[in-house]
Amino acid sequence: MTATPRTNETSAAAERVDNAPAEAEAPATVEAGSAPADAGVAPYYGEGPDTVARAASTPDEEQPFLELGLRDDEYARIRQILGRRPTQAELAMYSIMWSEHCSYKSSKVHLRQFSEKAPKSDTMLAGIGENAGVVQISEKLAVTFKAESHNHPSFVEPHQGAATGVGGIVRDILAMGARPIAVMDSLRFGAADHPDTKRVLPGVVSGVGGYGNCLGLPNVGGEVVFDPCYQGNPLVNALSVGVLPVDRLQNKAAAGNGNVVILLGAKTGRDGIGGVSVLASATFDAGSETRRPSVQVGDPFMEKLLIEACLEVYDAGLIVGIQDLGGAGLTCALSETAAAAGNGMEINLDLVPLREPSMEPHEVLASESQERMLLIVEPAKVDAVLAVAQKWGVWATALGTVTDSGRLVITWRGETVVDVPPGSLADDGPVYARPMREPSDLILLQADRAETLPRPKTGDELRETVLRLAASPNLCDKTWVTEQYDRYVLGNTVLAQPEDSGVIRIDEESGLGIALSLDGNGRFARLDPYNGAKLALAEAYRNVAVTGATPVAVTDCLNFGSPEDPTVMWQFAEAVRGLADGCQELGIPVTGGNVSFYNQTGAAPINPTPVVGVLGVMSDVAKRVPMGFSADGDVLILLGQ
Amino acid sequence: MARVVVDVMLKPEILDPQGQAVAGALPQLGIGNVRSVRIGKHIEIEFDGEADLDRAREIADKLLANPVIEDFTLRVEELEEADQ
Amino acid sequence: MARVVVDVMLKPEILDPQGQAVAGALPQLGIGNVRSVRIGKHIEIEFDGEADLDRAREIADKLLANPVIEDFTLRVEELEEADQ
Amino acid sequence: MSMRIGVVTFPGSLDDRDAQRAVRLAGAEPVALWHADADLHGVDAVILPGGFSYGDYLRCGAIARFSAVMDSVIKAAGDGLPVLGICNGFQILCEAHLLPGALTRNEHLHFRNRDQWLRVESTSTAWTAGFQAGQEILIPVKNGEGCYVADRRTLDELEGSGRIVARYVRGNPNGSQRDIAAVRNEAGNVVGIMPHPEHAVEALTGPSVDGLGFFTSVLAHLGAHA
Ligand SMILES: Nc1ncnc2c1ncn2[C@@H]1O[C@H](COP(=O)(O)OP(=O)(O)O)[C@@H](O)[C@H]1O
Repeated sequence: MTATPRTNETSAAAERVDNAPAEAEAPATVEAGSAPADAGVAPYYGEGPDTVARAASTPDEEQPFLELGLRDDEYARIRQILGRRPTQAELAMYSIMWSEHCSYKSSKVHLRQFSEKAPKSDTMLAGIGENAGVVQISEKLAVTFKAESHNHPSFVEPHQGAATGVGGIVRDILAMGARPIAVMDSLRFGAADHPDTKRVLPGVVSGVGGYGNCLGLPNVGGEVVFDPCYQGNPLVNALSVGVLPVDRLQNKAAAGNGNVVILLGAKTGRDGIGGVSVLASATFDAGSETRRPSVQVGDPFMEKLLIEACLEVYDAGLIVGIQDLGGAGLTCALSETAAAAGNGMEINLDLVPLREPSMEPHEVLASESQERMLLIVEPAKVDAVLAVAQKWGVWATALGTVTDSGRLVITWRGETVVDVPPGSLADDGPVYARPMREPSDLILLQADRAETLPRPKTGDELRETVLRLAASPNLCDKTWVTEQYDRYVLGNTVLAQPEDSGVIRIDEESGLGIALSLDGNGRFARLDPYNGAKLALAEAYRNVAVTGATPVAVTDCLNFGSPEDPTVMWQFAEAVRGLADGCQELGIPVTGGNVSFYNQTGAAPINPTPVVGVLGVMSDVAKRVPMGFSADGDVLILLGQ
Repeated sequence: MARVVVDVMLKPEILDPQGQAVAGALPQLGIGNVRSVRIGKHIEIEFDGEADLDRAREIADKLLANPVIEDFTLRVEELEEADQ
Repeated sequence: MARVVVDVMLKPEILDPQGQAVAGALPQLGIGNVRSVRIGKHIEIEFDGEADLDRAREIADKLLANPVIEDFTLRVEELEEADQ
Repeated sequence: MSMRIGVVTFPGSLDDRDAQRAVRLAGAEPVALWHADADLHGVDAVILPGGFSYGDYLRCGAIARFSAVMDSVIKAAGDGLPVLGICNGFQILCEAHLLPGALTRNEHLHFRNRDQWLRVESTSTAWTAGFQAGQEILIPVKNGEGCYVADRRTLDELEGSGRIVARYVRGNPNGSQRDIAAVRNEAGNVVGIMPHPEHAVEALTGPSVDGLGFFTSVLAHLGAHA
């Protein structure tokens, strides 16, 4: 999930699928009825859903692909892949999966450097491309961590936007087989005294805190930065870290012909299907007004139950594959799991438990409802999985089966509305080498050097400067924020705020633990994105190192303006090159991260803001070095220039 | 002196985790015939003089409800009517 | 099908910091004629068949309100009446 | 034979494993109890841990109070079983009317997590007998709804009968009336406390090890009454 504008939607289909073997739901809610078959239905498309058969017979029907964010050539390619026009549901799925956010179409060519320049490592069990990077830290244990942005939603509805940002990154960690053990948050707002900051900041902080606290995850650090460039576009970057026994590592491949596809967790509603409403308005004359973009609302209690249920399922060895449902909902989970295994799937969309029975197939496929996971389960183990779900009070519904057809086939009310090669959605999206140009004002900015500023000359001036700095929003005490976060829960927090890094004990017996820091500096990156990215890396690396930990891995959240602006693209390319080079020099790999483009207000992009997280390992957390003076008479030594 | 009552509810399409949790707990109390529970806010604004519906609407709009996810209704209530 | 509405309010003698915070913010909006604001919960219970007032009272009594600090009122609402 | 202390897990309990760790560090055997299981498995005492049971959506502790295990806890508490409710557990004990009063939204309306000084005022409970009356201890507080309220008569009665177990000192983190941080029932076997003693049991992870006293106290109490 990120700040990129949402797109989406279409539908399609041909032929039918038959349905899923089993259906069970847990008693978490009272609202009855998981299958929408009994729904009072608004007429869809006049004569019914836009099926694959219909798409084949109406090749010239106009489709709102431009409104969904697809270009002419992208739409043409979809038609070529399918050999017909896409159905409405299919169009929705391509527009989602080929969006910047899901396909990384503008960033892919640059991000390759992270892998190319990464040092050889045999402790990296999963890297870029997985839900989160996984690093082995002892014979038996591994750690997984990742940062992600939820910028735009946090501007629209600060509390829920930030809350669901935390929820989303935690599910990524969970999907790797790990128990999430901590979160961090890096926040950027407009000017501290701007009236809208008063709306955004408290909401974001209560959202981050509310969700993390209710999940029982200690918050062990982060940043709060103010700069007018973030006024209309705050940055909410959340990091989560988890720990797993090495042999519990999960993957997302929907392997095994005949295996059952189970949706676990919350019901599906019209959350975050703003982009898709384009399709609604294209096909409905009346009533589409109520279908406007719907904010995603988080339910941390449901997520806590989901975590416990998943961990129990992992430990009992009940599943073949798992994927979290994030920004692109079922569309992404179904196509990625099938594509990762090179398999097909037959899914009966009628079985998805819905919050609103009147939802259309494209809405179900595009919904960003939170607190859901997709499981791939051998038929013999389905009952055991359903029993675990029942125990924890979360819904579990078999939606269909894995096939060897190589096609993702989705039916709705007995008709096939999607029939596509899953790889065309998940892996074969467009890739662009966008034009790049150094911003023309850069020379001027760089010429305006700090040396030209007046320096305090007298004791009074110096005193005044120090006081002004200490009181400035970017340097002042952050307790108002950090007090709203639980840093004690789980009982393994060794260092948290106000320390430079969070330090968490992993193994109570040996004292094995990890250190984490999350840092960025958009102002510096604006002046020099290459070195700005390196600087963020160096800061996080130093923060981890000074606790006594050995830095072992990097995650990042790359927050930039529009990639269609060549100067932004240049900033991005430079920052990626800087981060990749920095990691190469330090000898640690980037194991995962997130790109958030389109962070701008009108034509004005934010400062390029690469935020970098570094993970370190400590063999005995009792030896950690806290900051601050510990005893009278200690000697101060300044290292470096 | 009079009172304006504002009820603020999540829009129907927005997830209501509170209501869901309560609904889920009812079977434990032996109650099975409830289809759904939705939970919102009930706000009583007392004015110094007359009940001022326009002012109340302004307060609801700016402070009490979040228009992105919530709707509200307003009504004037006579003050004799005691609670409960 | 019908709905029972339960309004839960803090007892008058219990401090309501949320209501006070709203009341305290009103002068900033230029609103001076408000004497007090109290914030409680508005709960809508939908039953499978008829609105079951006795059940609703039982739910309110046991679960929705804490008698140590809260009072509640109940009423049946017809369902045609759409939200806001 | 070591004492067995049950720690209940409700859906949404978060500090249950921390409470188990504290029990272990105090020298007893932690026993995991499940909300849907009415069987207390013969434990010598019960801890209701912190967290957000059922999301704490309606009112903290309101739903958890109706779980199967609580029926047994309520009954056993009446028979003298030591019960400690921490944070959410305190809220559940109030909802179950094992303790008077209620916990409401913090006066400042925010969740607040800080290291908090308390003064132990009643040592005649199963959980605080090991402290000195008047002793000041430092343990973390973290809650959004920890503001203790009761009517004046109840408060006077609590005060008059020495049932205020601990008060906040050097600052009241949530607006609790009369700075109340912990109370007990008449018999002294049931204690509810808002701050988290289980987070102050190791020098490495807590602001102090003052919290350990609650868990060692109950062991001494059980030993004396065995
Ligand atoms: N949004 C946040 N979430 C969690 N912790 C934060 C956040 N912002 C700041 N902190 C923590 O507060 C402490 C002080 O932050 P800051 O003043 O930015 O210090 P520094 O400049 O040393 O990073 C640090 O421990 C930092 O991790």
